Amino acid sequence: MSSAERLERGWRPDLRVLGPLLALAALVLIGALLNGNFLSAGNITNVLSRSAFIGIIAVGMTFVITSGGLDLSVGSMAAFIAGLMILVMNALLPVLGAGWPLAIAGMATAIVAGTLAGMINGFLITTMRIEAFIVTLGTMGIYRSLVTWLADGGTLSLDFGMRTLIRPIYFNGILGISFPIIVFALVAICGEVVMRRAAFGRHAAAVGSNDRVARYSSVDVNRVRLTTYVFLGILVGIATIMYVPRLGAASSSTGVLWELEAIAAVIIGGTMLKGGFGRVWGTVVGVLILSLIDNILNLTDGVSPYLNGAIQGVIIILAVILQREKRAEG
Amino acid sequence: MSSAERLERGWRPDLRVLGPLLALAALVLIGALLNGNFLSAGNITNVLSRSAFIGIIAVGMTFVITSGGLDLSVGSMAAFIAGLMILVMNALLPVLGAGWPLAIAGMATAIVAGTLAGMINGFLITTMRIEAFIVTLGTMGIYRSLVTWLADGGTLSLDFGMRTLIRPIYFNGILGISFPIIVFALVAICGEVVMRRAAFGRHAAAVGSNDRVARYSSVDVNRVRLTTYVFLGILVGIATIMYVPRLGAASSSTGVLWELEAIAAVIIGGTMLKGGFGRVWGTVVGVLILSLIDNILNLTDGVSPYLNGAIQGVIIILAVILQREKRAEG
Amino acid sequence: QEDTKVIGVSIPAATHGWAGGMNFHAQQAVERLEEVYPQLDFVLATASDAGKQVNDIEDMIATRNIDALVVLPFESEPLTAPVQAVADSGAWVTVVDRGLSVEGIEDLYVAGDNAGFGRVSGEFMADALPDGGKIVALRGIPTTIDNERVEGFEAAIEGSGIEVLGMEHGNWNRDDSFTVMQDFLSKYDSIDAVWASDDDMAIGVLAAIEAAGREDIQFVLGGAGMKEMIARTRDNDPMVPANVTYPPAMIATAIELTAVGLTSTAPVSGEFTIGSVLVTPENAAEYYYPDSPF
Amino acid sequence: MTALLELRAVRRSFGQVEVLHGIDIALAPGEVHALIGENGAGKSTTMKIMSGYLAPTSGQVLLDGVPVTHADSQAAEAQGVVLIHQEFNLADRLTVEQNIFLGREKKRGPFLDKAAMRAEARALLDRLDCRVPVDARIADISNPDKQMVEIAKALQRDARVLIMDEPTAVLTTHEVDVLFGQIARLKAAGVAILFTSHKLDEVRRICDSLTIMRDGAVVAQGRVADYTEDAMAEAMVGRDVSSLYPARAVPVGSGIALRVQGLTVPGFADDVSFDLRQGEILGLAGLIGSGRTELMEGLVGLRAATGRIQIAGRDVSIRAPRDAQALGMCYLTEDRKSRGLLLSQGMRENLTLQCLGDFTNWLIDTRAEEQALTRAIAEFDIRAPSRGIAVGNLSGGNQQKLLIAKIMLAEPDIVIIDEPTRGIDIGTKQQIYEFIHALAAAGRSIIVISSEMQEIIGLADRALVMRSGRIMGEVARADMTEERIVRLAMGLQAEHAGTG
Ligand SMILES: Nc1ncnc2c1ncn2[C@@H]1O[C@H](COP(=O)(O)OP(=O)(O)OP(=O)(O)O)[C@@H](O)[C@H]1O
Ligand SMILES: Nc1ncnc2c1ncn2[C@@H]1O[C@H](COP(=O)(O)OP(=O)(O)OP(=O)(O)O)[C@@H](O)[C@H]1O
Ligand SMILES: [Mg+2]
Ligand SMILES: [Mg+2]
Repeated sequence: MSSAERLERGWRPDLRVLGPLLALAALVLIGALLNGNFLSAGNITNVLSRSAFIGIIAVGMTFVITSGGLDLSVGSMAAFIAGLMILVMNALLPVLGAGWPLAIAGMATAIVAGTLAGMINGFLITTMRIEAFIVTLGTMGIYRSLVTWLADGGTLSLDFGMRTLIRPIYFNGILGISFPIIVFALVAICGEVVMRRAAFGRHAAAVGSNDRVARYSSVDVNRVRLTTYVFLGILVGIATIMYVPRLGAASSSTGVLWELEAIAAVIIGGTMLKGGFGRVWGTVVGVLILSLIDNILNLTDGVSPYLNGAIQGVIIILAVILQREKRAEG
Repeated sequence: MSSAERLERGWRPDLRVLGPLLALAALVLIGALLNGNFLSAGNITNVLSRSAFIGIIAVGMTFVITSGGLDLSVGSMAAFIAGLMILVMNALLPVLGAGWPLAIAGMATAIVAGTLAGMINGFLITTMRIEAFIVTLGTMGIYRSLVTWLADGGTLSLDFGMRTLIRPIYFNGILGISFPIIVFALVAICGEVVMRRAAFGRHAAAVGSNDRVARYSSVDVNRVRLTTYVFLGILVGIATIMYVPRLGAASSSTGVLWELEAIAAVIIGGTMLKGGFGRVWGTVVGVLILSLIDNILNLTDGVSPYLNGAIQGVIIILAVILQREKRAEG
Repeated sequence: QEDTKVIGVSIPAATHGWAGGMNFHAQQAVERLEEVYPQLDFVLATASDAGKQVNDIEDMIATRNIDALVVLPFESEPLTAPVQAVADSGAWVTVVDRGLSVEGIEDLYVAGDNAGFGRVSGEFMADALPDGGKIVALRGIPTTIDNERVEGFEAAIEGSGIEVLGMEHGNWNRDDSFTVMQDFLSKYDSIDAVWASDDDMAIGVLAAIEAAGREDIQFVLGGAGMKEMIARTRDNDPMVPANVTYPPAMIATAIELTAVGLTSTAPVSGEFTIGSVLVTPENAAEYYYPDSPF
Repeated sequence: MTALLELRAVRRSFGQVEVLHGIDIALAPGEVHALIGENGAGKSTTMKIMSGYLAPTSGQVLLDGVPVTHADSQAAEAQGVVLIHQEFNLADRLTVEQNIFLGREKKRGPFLDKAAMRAEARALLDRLDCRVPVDARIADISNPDKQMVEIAKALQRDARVLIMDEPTAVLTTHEVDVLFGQIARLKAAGVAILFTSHKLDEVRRICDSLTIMRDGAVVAQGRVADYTEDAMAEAMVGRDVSSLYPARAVPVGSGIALRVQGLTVPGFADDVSFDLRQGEILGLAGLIGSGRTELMEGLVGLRAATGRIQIAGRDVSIRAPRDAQALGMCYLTEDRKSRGLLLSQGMRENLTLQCLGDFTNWLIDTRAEEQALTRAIAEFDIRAPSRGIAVGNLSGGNQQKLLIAKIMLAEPDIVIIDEPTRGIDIGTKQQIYEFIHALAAAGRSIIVISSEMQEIIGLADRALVMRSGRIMGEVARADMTEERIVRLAMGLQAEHAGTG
């Protein structure tokens, strides 16, 4: 029996693929049983729209983790970019007036700032060869500080007229589907396509699996790594563009712990923390699982709110039990 | 030429060894230049004593990371154990009276709780084969919730008489060296010896380097992994024993972000995040670097306190620049 | 039954002492009122940041059909629009402690007075150090609340000859303020008094002073009326000569008034400002609540 | 005839140690050039310099007579110089197809043309008669298949100069034949080929010219036709190695050291029974993929297995390798790189990992470890440029020697050696065979798994032949012939389990 034959030994449902889906289905079922309004269009729109921030970021994080990296700075980066976007828009208000040109200037600010922030992380990690954990822990502190400083310890708020103007970016949509959901879906689809169908996705996986092999195979390892961080930075910028219209403000508590949520979503989705394999659709499922947990906890009484965190923790662990790796053999 | 002759090697200063030491020396120099009281016995005692909590935990974290694991739950675990210790001591007060037997009961509680908490993490990670990041993210939420719940959202405070009795555990010492410093030093020395000279340290590095090779070499991989988590749990217990006497209280804000600080200290010290190599003395240097940054920022004026985090971030990155890996070749 | 009404309560999570006390009072009030008013249902949600709080409010509207919302905004600005949406949907809105950035949204406003809190603290400080003196101050978590308090305090001590040597963030946290105070003690050889601005921070500060054995510091002024600290004032502890109230129980008042407003025709709308009061050994007994966890 | 690729006076140092002392080699188009030499002689280093993976410390690399400095392997590859590594150079978590096209993916517009790549990968592998699925992850395929994927990857690169570092070490006879067919084809197309192997018969078979290295220097160069295998071996090693296999000095003992009954490793081996006597060398033959490795891994507790095992007459239960080791039974893996050695750690740490307990008395006795290392270096002739070197930087053969030393440190009574001489030079092979005989003479029992029939025949007192997870038959020393074993292995001749 050749090993080739051996590999074709019957198809078994692969828990690593089905796991996250099963967990998601279970949560939807629980939600529907607990509250009749859970499956209402309104609630579903709410849950999906607010998943968009973490979701968009988590898609970028999937690439970073797949290529063997990590980014702890995304939450602070989002807060900083939101603050910057608000400052720029308020500053330009007298010049451009409260209209779409100003909104577009704000968006451009967010994208440019995200790109630069990603480049800084990527540059320090690749060219300067510093451990990603340390670089992004450092920039996490730096952005968090900067936004606190920009806001003078308080809250940076967008001019009220402008806020009314850009509110639709979060709350309206096309054909009843809100913009954040549309953007999240587009980002996820592009991410999935890039991961599976573009050379970049393969290169990211190769770099994460074994960077030496990738280097020997004419893959520009540093460029791939740098690109994943820049890509993530841009997505943080896009997430911020969705975020600012929602709350119209940024402060030092904006985006706290988003990094952990994004990383958790990526891993719940089946991407390997040590790199080499990534799954964008899994990440989307992971994000939905995390959002649903929060939503369901709000649907029910009876549990002390102090214990929410504990329930969340238990569900996260249970969701991943379903998809753990096979016991190592041989 | 016989192979034995070929085998001597020349000594070159190794930046990966010197790096953290240089960073520490630079910080001490800066501190001394900025403030005359920096090198006073009082200040040094303060800095070292309060480094002890993170330090003791970080020594355990060094083993976890060396063997390829991670533990995000240590901060919450410390808060939970502190809460439990206080509850148990308050409950036993009527029985045992405010004396050393009660203090010892409290300490035993902390050690037992730490051991169990470590075992739970380790069990889920090894036997249940769930990604360490997810398990400890889950238990992080669980312990944080539990302590909030135990404290009813507020603060758990030790009985006042008892507090006075155990205060010396943090504030007194032997020959002018306070107990936390002594315990930290002992833990660090034991840790260093175990890492370098005991079979366990070797096994941990082997497991982190390549667990398959370790398994083929008759190493009980799961037991080694589990032991690192249990060891860390016990050290969290010990850190808590030092912590509770200081202010006699625990609340939901106890130990927040200790996990990040501990992991950062480990990596600043030169241990590899992906496992396979660990250095306990480096971790100690890392902890001192982190504490000194805080101390120096408090001792100097002129910088907006909002920017403390940014300066911290910059220094952490700089400290690690000194010890980055040589560019890989061949 | 049909006329069951639902009251949603959205508050920040218990991440520091005062918020913990506020959480406690909210839960107590909900439990008590559920007994008293069988026709009322309560939904309590705690949020760790403004975004999460908006999520909670959205969920309350979408799935729990709330008739009234009692909200203690995490931050004013980001919560304004979502709360306005609740008000526009016809539900009753009670805002607690932190005002929204647009006036007239809420039906009932139970307000704390952060600027007043700072002012009362500053005035006490100026009285206690009539010849001026050197003090250090600890601030809370960087937020608008903290800014208002500090501004009020600085305005009140202006011209009193009091010099603020240093100000750092103790984040309303005992451990952080302990560390900061230790370093202040190393840095300054002589300090006359400390404005800790919060009782959790005051406890950390007192521990640091006690450990350093420093005799130069005459007193520490905390705030918010934690029961242990009130007790020390009552018992004439010279280090804790006074306190400034900022009662976490205001949330209970707000919930109760909302319940009354929803179940009766009694007029409860309007604005109730719960001013900050100076607590001294003379009146301390009135502010001592032995059952509160805070 | 101008050389296609040429090295002139190339030297290379790692740190303080020079490992190449002035190498001159010229590769001609349409010719297969052999590079042979002892383990650690510098063959792999030379090849890496030719293909841009390493830069020479001094000396020149000439392509078409023009000096070049390849910035890196990509630059060399762009010039048509391709290296097949001695150690696998594949990304474990990627699939076969992804690895073959890594860095040169085919695209249709912005997207990958997966269909075309799969088809071409299939075609390349078919050309190599390798049936591994193109969607299999590298981590899940066998070593020989990995080697074929490496070769396919190189073929895909359209080389003018193809450099192959021990490509046949893990291949079976059949696969070697396929590979040689491809080499002949490339040669006819005018490709210059450099080939290394420790199997000198292969050198005789396909090479035209040869270079022999010893200790980082060229000691002989010429036409292969002018050398017999023995002459090559002698030039490499510096002494006569014509009698490779020692004669049996001590007769096999009578006691049964190990009795295996009905051992089943699900998916790999089925109902296997055999006895191993004290002081016996038992050969385990079979084609690659016949399940020998998995059977033995099941025996020592590395895989789930069922069956009855007796050691020294007592029933034992073995659930993990440490149980086996405690009973005096050790298994030496065939896969030194991912199962045998910690490549980033030193020789000392690797040597003592298996039986660290013996060096520990509260603390590890580093002095005793150093002594053990000194002994191992002497006993197994491990050649390392420095004592503190990371094991990953040792030459392939020296890694294998260290691995053997590591297992032997446990002083097992029963030792199972899987492919003991893979990548080992002929001089050291002789030493290892003598060592195995010495073990047997000392009353220890040995199972040798080998894909080299000659090794089984030369070494074993008795051989079992496996096919598709079953023992097909047993061959006694007296009537052991290559044909007999091959027929059993291929299932052409059924035979009842003999004396066992
Ligand atoms: N990166 C490196 N650092 C230090 N020494 C090295 C490195 N690479 C190779 N060496 C040393 O160079 C010498 C030659 O090694 P090389 O791999 O070229 O031998 P080889 O002839 O291919 O042997 P084998 O037949 O065992 O494969 C060895 O002593 C080896 O340890
Ligand atoms: N499907 C597979 N998944 C994982 N590893 C495999 C697979 N097939 C083979 N291997 C590995 O490849 C190596 C080759 O072993 P194989 O099963 O082909 O049989 P064998 O009879 O031991 O042959 P040989 O020892 O000559 O290589 C072993 O290390 C085995 O573990
Ligand atoms: Mg070689
Ligand atoms: Mg095998």
